[in-house]
Amino acid sequence: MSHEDVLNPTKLPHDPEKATLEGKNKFLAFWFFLGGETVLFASLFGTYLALNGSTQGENTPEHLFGLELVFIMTMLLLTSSLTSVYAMYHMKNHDFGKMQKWLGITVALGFAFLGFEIYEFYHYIHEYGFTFRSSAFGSAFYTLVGFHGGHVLFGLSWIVTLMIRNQKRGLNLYNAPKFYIASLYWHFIDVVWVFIFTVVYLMGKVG
Amino acid sequence: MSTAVAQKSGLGAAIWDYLTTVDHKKIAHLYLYAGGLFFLIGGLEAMIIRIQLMKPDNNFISAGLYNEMITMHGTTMIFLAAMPLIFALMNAVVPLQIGARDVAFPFLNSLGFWLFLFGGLMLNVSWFTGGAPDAGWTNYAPLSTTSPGHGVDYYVMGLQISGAGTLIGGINFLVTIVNMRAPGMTYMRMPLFTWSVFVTSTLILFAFPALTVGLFLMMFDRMFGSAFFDVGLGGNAIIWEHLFWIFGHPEVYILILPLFGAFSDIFSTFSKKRLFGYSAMVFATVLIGFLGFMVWAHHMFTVGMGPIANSIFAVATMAIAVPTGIKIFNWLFTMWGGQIKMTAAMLWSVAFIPSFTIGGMTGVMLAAAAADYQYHDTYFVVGHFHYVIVGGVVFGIFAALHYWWPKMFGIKLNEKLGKLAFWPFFVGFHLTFFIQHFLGLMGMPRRYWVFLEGQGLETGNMISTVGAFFMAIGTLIFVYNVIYSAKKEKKADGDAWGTGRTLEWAIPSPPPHYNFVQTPLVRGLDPLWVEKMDGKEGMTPAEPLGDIHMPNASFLPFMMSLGTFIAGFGFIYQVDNKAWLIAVFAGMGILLGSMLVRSVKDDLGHHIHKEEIEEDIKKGVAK
Amino acid sequence: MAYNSKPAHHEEYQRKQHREEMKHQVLTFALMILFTFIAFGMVIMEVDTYFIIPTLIILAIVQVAFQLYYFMHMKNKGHDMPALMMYGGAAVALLTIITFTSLIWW
Amino acid sequence: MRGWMGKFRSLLLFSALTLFLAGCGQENLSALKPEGYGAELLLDLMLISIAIMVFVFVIVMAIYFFVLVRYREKKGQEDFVPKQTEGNHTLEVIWTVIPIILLLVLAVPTVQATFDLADQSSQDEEGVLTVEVTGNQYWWHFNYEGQEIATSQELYIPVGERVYLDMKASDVIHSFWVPAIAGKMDTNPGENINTMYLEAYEEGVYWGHCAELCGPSHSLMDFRVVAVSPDKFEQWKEDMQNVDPEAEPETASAKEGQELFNNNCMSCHAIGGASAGVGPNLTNFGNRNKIAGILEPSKENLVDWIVHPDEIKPGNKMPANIVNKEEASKIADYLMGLKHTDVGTELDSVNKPKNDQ
Ligand code: HEA
Ligand code: HEA
Ligand SMILES: [Cu+2]
Repeated sequence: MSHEDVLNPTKLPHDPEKATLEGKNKFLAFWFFLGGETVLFASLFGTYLALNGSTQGENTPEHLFGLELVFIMTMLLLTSSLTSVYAMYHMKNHDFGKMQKWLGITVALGFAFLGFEIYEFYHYIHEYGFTFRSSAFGSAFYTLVGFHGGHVLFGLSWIVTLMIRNQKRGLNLYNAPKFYIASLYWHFIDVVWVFIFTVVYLMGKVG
Repeated sequence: MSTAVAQKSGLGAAIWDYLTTVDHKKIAHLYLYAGGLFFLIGGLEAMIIRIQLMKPDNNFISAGLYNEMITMHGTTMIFLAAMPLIFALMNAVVPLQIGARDVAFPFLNSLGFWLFLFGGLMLNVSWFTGGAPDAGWTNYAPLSTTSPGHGVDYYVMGLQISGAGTLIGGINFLVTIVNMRAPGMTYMRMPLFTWSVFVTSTLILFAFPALTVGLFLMMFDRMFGSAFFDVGLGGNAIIWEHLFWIFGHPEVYILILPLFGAFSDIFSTFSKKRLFGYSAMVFATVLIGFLGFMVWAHHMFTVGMGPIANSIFAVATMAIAVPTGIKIFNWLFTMWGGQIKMTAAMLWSVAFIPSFTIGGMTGVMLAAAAADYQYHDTYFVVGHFHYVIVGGVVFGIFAALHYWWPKMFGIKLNEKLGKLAFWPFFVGFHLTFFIQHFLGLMGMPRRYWVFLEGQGLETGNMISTVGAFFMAIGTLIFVYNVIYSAKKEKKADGDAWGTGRTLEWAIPSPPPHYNFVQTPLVRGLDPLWVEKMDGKEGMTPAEPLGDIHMPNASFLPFMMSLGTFIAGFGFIYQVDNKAWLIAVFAGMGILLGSMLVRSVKDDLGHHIHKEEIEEDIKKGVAK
Repeated sequence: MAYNSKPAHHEEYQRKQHREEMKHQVLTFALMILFTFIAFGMVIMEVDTYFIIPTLIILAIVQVAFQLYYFMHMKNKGHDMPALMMYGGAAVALLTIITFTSLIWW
Repeated sequence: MRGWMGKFRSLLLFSALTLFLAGCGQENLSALKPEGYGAELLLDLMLISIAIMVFVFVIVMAIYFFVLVRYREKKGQEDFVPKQTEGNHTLEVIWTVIPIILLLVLAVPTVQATFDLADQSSQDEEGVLTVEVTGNQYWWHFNYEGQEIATSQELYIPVGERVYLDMKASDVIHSFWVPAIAGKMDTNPGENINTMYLEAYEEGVYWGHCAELCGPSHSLMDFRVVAVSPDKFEQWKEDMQNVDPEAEPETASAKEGQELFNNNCMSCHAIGGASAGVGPNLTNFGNRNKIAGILEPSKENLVDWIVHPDEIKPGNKMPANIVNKEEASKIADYLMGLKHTDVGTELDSVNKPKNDQ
């Protein structure tokens, strides 16, 4: 396949993200990476669960967490997962404009989520004096949730970069795999969040 | 954009070429040079350890320095010598064995190497900045979290950086093997080396994240005041042990499996026989990988997990003897009825069998949980793991290097010198480590700076030290062989040993940088052998002669790794002085900036034109 | 290239397929939202602890399966290797979690 | 379990192995010369495993040498192409099943021994002794629960009785190991208490090591277990309970030493039943087998230690140069005179085991 075919294909195939060998490789590699990420987050969750009760007598999960905020954050992130599915839907239909639009919405939701998360941390630190150094529980909490937040931030920067870079030239066989795996990443972030809101917040509230 | 790799000449150009190369064969060279150097450094550290333990109450080095020495010896040997040397072999061989022109992600391949190198440099810089890490290669908390100075910080950052490189490499090889196989190369026709690299890469994928997390927690505790391992604030030191061993046990199979694969290829090549029980071998490899994840706590029998957990992990550990035994017997029966040619590569392989079997057996003895209450943290364990690591991994690396050297460099290593290096190493190896089992049982714990006089440990330690000197002699002869052969040996054939069976032997030694002029069609297990037996000269091509698409060289991997290196120092020293945060930001800036460049600048590779290839064929450098 | 010469009705068929799939996705989403409501609702209503924890976990796992199989297409063909590696990761993850919840506090 | 294994041991192979291994190491230090219940149980387990390993190894080596000798390439036959055998199912089943059986044979006693050594059923019984063991950088502390007895570096136990140890660490992880009597167990910092038991068969002074890397002086963190008959042990207990920390020493120098000791050292050390402080409890110091766990008990060594502990045990927490050499000499006089009990002194010191070879 010539470079011309890749960058300016006369017609996009039905699965543009997997039409080239590079695309197939990226697709597979990214899934494998997610397999590794699963272990990474499992280690963090494990640590969190092990240190869950080590609050040094103050700022227990029940006492700290407010469910309203978490619920809003969950809705934001879940919805952003759907919007990114829409984006990929349009990619498969070769409608670049609509794809960008849906990605835009995804990013906006993601930023809103991140904003709330930052607010949440700020709140804990200033209202409760609950920090990374307060107790083993504090360390574990901020590390687990913060790692997820870091993933969100990275995902957002990635998607935004892709959107800007390809704004003018539209979809091709070179960038389609990139969009696709960025959206996989985004879903994975949601997967992790599902466990975070369940294990950290809901189970924390239950006690 | 369609020129081949820069054709400049001169040293500067050669260095630039290596700094920017994405060619798996050159990256293999880089891994070999770096890994080899670290092996010598680790070996030197081992010699210092042995000299210190030559006699009782010795004062050759101080107690603190001794702890730094063992820590750096273990860490260097495992992460900076054995793993990179294995990656050298993987890079040199896997794409050739599956009939591919490169790995799936040449750019990432180069990134993986540079990350490893900068991580390794970082660890070793600690010698010159006030003390190396000193809490053992296992770095148990709270000894590590309370270790004064910055030694342990170097351990954390160095391993984090090189670990990232390894993880990237692992994913790369997985995808390469899944997606890049030549037509006809089904999974059950893959050479055993490729198979074991596949399983190894899977282990890397699932094992390294645990280490990554462990190192992050350690970093947060040491540098940012968190309390994961600080009992005073409710932390728990055992979390580190679990994370480390969840990584650590699979790690030992990451070390040995690729060499199991290499031995399989070597035994069958030099016995002129197909591998006995191929499917069983594949199955055993997968099974070892699988079981490897369920046994980590056998390193923690004395931690106090209770009899139930200890028993479960004991039995699970013993189970691994079964697939490993299958392998041992299949190797023996590969040779059975064959025609054994005792080359240097074969000599190392043949020596591996009894050595590794002994090591494996002491492993099973260690797995008997209760008995481990006596063995644990004694020289018995040191004896065990050097038997499997030196007798398995190091012998394997030597065997594989002799075997694939012609493919990597176009010349064979001198056979006479090869055998001359073998004997002192082999004898020295058994001298050094066999006696250590007894030392352990006689009451000598490991990681002991001195042993006291009058405890009956003198003779054993002396023998052990003498053995180490023999190993040093063997190593030095090998190094000499490398230099000697580079000067004296003549160019090797494509099928350098004449009995090659797998695809790498179907192309010239060394191969052109696009490897295969035409992707070969694979018609069975041991594809080259199949063709030879059909009376054919080489492989049947699976595609017409045409332009070849190749990736572009890039300097970005080097820059990205440099960025992490700089940021690493920043993290370490910001504890003392916040001004070092500048280094953190600068390093991260370089890293993220390079990533940005990589993602916005299209890099589609280039094509090598048919005419150039035809030219190469005429010159005889391509086939 | 081969894919350039696909007939037009094939294109139409593909689009229809995609629309069909999208409908499933929206349905999946609705279920996920529902599950989330149930999960939060149970906690707010302080359902009995012995019952609630396993239920929460099951709900989370089902939600995650939805994400993986529908949103990330793991159910589609060509996903054998991804699925294999995700199972592998999940298995190691499970072992890790079991360890950290049972073995650490002796 | 010891019953049938006792018979097992008398098998020829075992006797040979035992004989061979018994040549190894010192009676009061070697895991191969068990003098206690745990060590004996574990040696039996080791012997079973060694027997299995030797058996397998012999078979592997037999095939190995046969193959290497028989199938070497012979001159003039370089072109011969051997038959390309694919495999052999029967063989493969054999070398899968036999190892499984052998491993089961090993697994059963392994699990039995593991549970046996974790058995704590008698710990709460009347009259069963429990000692609280604390690992510190780089010394060991022993607190006799409910007895108001505390010692450091030397653990006295009655022969033939199970003594339970509740173990923890005050700083980093250590590991308590007395090879000749029992296996080892880690001492962890924090709330977790590990428990193991010691049961010595014969009187003697047994050598113990720290087995978990704990800092520069890890290799110098030795201790001793003094096993004495139950009668003597009762005597010892009584002596220890009646220690008068304030007791006047006899010589003038020692008196001055006491004064100096009380002013300079008592903030860390203790004499009598007090539990662990920052430094070791020095009760009965004059009768110790070693100073600081490793030095021969001479006044000279003690003075060196008091003035420069850092040079003898790098990284340890006792400050150097608190007192000058002269003062140290007086303190040494005082400490060497701290002989609170005679029990155990009749046992030879470590390097010459009491139980003659
Ligand atoms: C390449 C590296 C490598 C390999 C392959 C192995 C292989 C094995 N290891 Fe080893 N091990 C290490 C490297 C390795 N190990 C290291 C580095 C440490 C120490 C880490 C540290 O603390 O610093 C260690 C420590 C270690 C311990 C912890 C000891 C302790 O700290 O107290 C244990 C305990 O179970 C153990 C067991 C085993 C077993 C059962 C195998 C098995 O896989 C072996 C299987 C092979 C055979 C058994 C031989 C062939 C089989 C047959 C011929 C069939 C018939 C056999 C029988 C029926 C027995 N190892
Ligand atoms: C791949 C892994 C690997 C390899 C190959 C080796 C190889 C060797 N090891 Fe190592 N070892 C470990 C991994 C390895 N080791 C680990 C993980 C530990 C545990 C650390 C810990 O407790 O934390 C350990 C611990 C360890 C100890 C125990 C220390 C202690 O507990 O106190 C000892 C003691 O004898 C030892 C000895 C040796 C020797 C003699 C070799 C020999 O085989 C080395 C042979 C090589 C040479 C002799 C090189 C010769 C070359 C020169 C001398 C020239 C040098 C020139 C230049 C640099 C220019 N090792
Ligand atoms: Cu292991």
